[in-house]
Amino acid sequence: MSVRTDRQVVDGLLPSPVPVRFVAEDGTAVEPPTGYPAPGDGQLLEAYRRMVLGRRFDRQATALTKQGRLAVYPSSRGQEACQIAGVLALREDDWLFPTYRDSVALVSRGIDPVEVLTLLRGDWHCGYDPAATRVAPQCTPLATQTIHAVGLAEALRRKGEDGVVMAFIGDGGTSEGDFHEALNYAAVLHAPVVFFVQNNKYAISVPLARQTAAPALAYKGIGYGIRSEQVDGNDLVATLSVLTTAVEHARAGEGPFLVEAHTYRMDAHTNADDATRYREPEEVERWESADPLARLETHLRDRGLLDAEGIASAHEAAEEFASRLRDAMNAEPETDPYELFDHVFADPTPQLREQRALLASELTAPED
Amino acid sequence: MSVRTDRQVVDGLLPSPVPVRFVAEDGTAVEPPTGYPAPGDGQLLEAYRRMVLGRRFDRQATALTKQGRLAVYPSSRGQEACQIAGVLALREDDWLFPTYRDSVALVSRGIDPVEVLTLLRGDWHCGYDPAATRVAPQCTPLATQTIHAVGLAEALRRKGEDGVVMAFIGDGGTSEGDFHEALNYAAVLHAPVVFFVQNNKYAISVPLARQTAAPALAYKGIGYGIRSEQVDGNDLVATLSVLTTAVEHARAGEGPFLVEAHTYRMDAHTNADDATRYREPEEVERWESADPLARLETHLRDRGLLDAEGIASAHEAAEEFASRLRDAMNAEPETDPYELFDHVFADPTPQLREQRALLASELTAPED
Amino acid sequence: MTAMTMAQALNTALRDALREDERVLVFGEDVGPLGGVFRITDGLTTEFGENRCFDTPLAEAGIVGLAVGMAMGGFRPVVEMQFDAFAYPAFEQIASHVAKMRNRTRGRLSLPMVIRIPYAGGIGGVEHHCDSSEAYYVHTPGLKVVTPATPDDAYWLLRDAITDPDPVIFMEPKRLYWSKDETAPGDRRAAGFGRAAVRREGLDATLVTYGPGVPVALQAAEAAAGDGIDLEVVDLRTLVPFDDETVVSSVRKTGRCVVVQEAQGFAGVGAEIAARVQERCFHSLAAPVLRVTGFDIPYPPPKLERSHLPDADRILDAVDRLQFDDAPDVLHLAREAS
Amino acid sequence: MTAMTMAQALNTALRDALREDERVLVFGEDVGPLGGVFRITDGLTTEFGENRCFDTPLAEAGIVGLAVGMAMGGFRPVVEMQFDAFAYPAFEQIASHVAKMRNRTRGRLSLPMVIRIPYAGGIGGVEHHCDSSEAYYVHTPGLKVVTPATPDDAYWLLRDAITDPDPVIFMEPKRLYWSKDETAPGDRRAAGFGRAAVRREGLDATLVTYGPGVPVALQAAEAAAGDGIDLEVVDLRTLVPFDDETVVSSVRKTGRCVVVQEAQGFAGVGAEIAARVQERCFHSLAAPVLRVTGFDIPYPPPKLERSHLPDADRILDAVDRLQFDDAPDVLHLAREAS
Ligand SMILES: Cc1ncc(C[n+]2csc(CCOP(=O)(O)OP(=O)(O)O)c2C)c(N)n1
Ligand SMILES: Cc1ncc(C[n+]2csc(CCOP(=O)(O)OP(=O)(O)O)c2C)c(N)n1
Ligand SMILES: [Mg+2]
Ligand SMILES: [Mg+2]
Repeated sequence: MSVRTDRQVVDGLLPSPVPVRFVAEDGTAVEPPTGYPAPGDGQLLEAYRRMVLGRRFDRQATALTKQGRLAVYPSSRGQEACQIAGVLALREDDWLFPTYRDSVALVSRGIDPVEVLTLLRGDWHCGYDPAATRVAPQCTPLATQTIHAVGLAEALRRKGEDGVVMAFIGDGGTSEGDFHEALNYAAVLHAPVVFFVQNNKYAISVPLARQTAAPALAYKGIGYGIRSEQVDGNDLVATLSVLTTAVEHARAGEGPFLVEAHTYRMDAHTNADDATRYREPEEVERWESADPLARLETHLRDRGLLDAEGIASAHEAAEEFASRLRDAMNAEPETDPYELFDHVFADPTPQLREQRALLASELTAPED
Repeated sequence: MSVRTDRQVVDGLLPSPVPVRFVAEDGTAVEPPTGYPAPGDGQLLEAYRRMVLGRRFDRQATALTKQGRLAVYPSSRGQEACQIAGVLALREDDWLFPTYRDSVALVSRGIDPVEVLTLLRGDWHCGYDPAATRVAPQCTPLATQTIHAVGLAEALRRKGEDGVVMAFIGDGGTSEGDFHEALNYAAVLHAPVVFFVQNNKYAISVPLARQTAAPALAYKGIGYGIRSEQVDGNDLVATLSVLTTAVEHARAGEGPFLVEAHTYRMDAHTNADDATRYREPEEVERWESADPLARLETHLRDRGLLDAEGIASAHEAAEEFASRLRDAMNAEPETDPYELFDHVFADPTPQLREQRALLASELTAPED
Repeated sequence: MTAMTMAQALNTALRDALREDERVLVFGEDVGPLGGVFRITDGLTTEFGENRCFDTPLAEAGIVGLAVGMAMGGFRPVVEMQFDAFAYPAFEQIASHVAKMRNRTRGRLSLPMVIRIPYAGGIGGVEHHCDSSEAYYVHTPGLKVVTPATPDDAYWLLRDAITDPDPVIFMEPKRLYWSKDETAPGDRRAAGFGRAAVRREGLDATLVTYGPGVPVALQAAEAAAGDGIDLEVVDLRTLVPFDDETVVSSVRKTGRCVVVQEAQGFAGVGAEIAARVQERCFHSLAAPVLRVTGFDIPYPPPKLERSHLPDADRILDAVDRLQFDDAPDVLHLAREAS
Repeated sequence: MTAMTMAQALNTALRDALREDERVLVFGEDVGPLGGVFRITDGLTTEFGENRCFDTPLAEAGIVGLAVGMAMGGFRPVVEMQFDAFAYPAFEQIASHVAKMRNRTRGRLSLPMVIRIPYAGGIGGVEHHCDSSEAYYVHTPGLKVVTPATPDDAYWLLRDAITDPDPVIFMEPKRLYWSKDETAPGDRRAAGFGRAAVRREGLDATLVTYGPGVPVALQAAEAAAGDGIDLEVVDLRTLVPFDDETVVSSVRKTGRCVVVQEAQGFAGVGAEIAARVQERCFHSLAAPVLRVTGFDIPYPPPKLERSHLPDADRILDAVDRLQFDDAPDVLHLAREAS
């Protein structure tokens, strides 16, 4: 008749009181957390190269908006540890459900950067093939992708595959009802999905304190029976470690996992946003000193894993990547107006065929 | 840059591991919980009389469905401790946001039972005056009322009134996105609202285990920074004590409070439902032995607060109430079809006036 | 050939689809052991197991969003919204994802899923239980919208909806759940999507309708026949795609048209039909296309729904105003005077 | 009289309303310090304080539901949905509560609240940022739906929406935010709800439109004038209530009508207009009422929106088909052949 909640169960679901960390702001190692294995050196080096490339890509994309080559671009500068750790924690046959801010993750996943930028360039579709890349289209309606991720995870589970799904979401997005429904469905279905919250402290202009009164977003997990953790999202080592643990947990059939990464959006919401309207430059400066890329670099150098040559070659590769991207983006994308009618349904309805004919009559009409 | 969550803060938000109780199933007092004051004897006697009356009302309403006097009735038999404690914890100038299942609470709040049953009788409106009674219309779209409750609480706070709002919701309703948004808004706004979950173990046919994997629903509070508690919802003394504490907390400006009461829906979802399709009679029988009314009666008798005479007079009052209700419900309610057009807007649009004229032409047309 | 109610036909369609294609799944609120509040999924969990037909937590955006993910993952979900108004929480999922996924991915992802929605009134339901919400869906590009009026159509249209490569909003007129006719599941008879059915042939005017309007229109046609007026009744069956051909050829023949729709009239499906018919048949029309609809009010309570619902009398009144005698339209004059 | 953009006019209207009535509150996503993504609430938090203009957590059902509760508690909330498609999460709150509260309480509770929705396209927005969603709201009984096409109307219609005793869906055509005209806030000029405006008088045909369609229709009318065709342009201003009178008297005068609407056509507001016009003006019409609308496709991307949006040419093509010469309609013939 009555319930009793086991203190042990409860403690197993709650996050650590302090975000998990391996490396301090200055790059020095801290006392390693229990329960989270340190990633291998090779993986860390790989992560470093990807972060360098990701940041370069991000800067390039921002530059492309200034040249009118992109309609809009939401930068993730400062969030590279999250973007790269998310991708590195997954196998190739795992799925990723990104938001509009996760272009760096997609590039790191190996998707052609021009494809990644298709939508932001002014085309109507996501650019890449979601089925082939196992990456859902970047999602704008906030939090809606989290429940799709649960559905896909459940589909994998039912097909007997051991794939895992990772759903990215921002701090603001956690306030939407769909996030709640997704967490609950995942827990009840025991679906192999990892919810990865990049808490970058702002939802456009709205600071975290106006978004939630929770001790931390990771405390939401227990309300669904989902194991949860919070991590220093500017510490690549920690983020990779925790996400890897979360993915393994899900893959082992132990159910969903919620990870909150504390990070910061260094740039404005998008190139069209003016961040000076809602935050102080001092705050941004403070976060500069917590830069995830510099931190990892120092850490790897200190540990003797990286030298000037390694750094230079990472940057060279990034420059090359950026220059190829620039070239590719200089060509105007081809868009065919008639294709507007092609993908509404598998076969256009008679009504759409009529409308296509109307457009054709307009486009082929002699100018008068 | 980093956050640290205080263990004390966390513990202050988590519910007790075992539902709060004052009285065991057999009516004997248990070791009183700390932090929750025992209600006064007078209040307990008042609660007893209301529970007797509430149950009688509920039975009468169910009977009225069989006679075709009510279109449908969702019984709350077995949940009387919750229904009555919710009302007793509130002042008259506090607000209550009920669901379709909370008719007993409304009757106990002093609303004319015929008004309470207006909608269920087949009329289109809620029957009573929400502004005068400070009771929102009984709400069917699940969880939607919880966010209205936050808005009203916020309105009270802004007007400098010290009123509190109590929002009722069922276990199933907690899965809806609106519940999540309501909890979050309440916490961020620090609104004086108490969320009262009557966890009666079923959402129509869906048992709790298919609804949530949380240790208990009360564990949802911490994810919003809301203080939470779980209580034995068939123990009137405990439910009243916890709800009173919650209401005082909100009234004192300490923000929202979430209470989960563990109870059981003894009857089917409504008279139209067939509960044998999804639950075993043994389960229902087990809960019969946890009956909240019998428990309180035994408890009050044991404590010498109630004797046979007191019991008889409570039942007499209830019988009288039921018989008046029967009589009142025998009269066909008057419904005026033209009124359909009166309350869509303060002033009907020209289109509605036209449609009213069309209806008039139909209703006044000679039969052919 | 067996006599089946629409509810039985739908149940049989689900059963046959589950049997024939293991990718088909049924889920929603109370669709499992209870069999749904209308018993459309009765017995499916018993026959196919909890894995194929199951209850979800109570959240409609969740149900639809889960279906999106499962369809992306290769399944063919058939989900139930318990009542029309309880599909509204899923509106964003439907409008921004279900309707758009194929387009957003340039055809690389399709969502073969069905959202079943019991809709409309006439069953004495309390508030929020009798909305007619089809217009919201037909106005959303990327959704097919289907609504059967007979058990036979219920069976075949649902089977077709489940095999369709695109998402289908399947609107079930709940007061017809218990209507019966002879139907032969398994023995292909009903036409596919995009084909309207002429339920009754007539020469004097065309009644265009769908779903719950069909039996009412037929009733009106029977009554009119007694007065010597021969009405044709067209049942649209699928609202998207729309069968202009059948509607237009009927109205060209009869020269007059009344659109019958239970939903509130303003900007409803009937407005679209009236607009299309006059666009395409203007020179054949002897009178304006008239609409007979519910009023622009929240769906009324049991005691008053009869005043709201289009019935045979209201249809016949409209037919009377089709200017068979070339006199000016009396109601229009009255309207202008008011 | 000052030259103001529509954005400034809306901002001024909010400012004046906040100043005049302390029950007025403004809230939503990013409407505080940022001033909204379109800067419509610019400076309001600074001037009136966080108590009167504030940011909410990110949840649209929450915003609307909070407004419902605050309106029940005596306030007059004016909330912003950041973009059209981001109002969909609030659809249940809007359809089941905002629209119905007065009715559900037999007139005892009213909800004087305004939901501002920037809508439609033409600004090069990416997916989900350019939906035209007005038809969903006009079809929902209990909602007034308003959409200005000029700064002056923007100011006065918003002021009227805020003082209206009933909930108003206030649709702001976002590409007109930066259009300018002379306006004189404070000096009553614009008509109230339910009155359409004849923006241009003409004799040959009537263009009926609203919101983003208005400048396009005016442009078409100017072009047609060059060809000797004199078009009247009616701006509906409020969709609910609807001004039949102005529309009908215009069409009775001109005998021809084209409805212009940016939204996808099927079952849109234009369908309602076409249906009403032919119902009421049948004997005055020399040609069918034609519709010029967006296509029935998800709103296209920046690079292709020009192909989708009704422009002056598309309107003029329709005007050409109004059978001024009594020849059969070529496009209809083509359609039938296809
Ligand atoms: C349902 C919905 N509402 C509003 C928006 C508009 N919008 C786009 S991004 C954004 C802020 C999101 O913040 P957060 O989730 O923290 O992610 P971040 O942008 O910081 O990565 C808003 C309000 C949207 N895309 N979807
Ligand atoms: C949004 C919505 N979806 C579905 C329904 C149909 N429905 C009515 S009651 C109910 C079960 C609710 O269960 P719970 O919240 O536990 O409350 P209880 O009935 O047990 O008191 C359902 C599914 C509804 N009213 N609203
Ligand atoms: Mg953020
Ligand atoms: Mg329940």
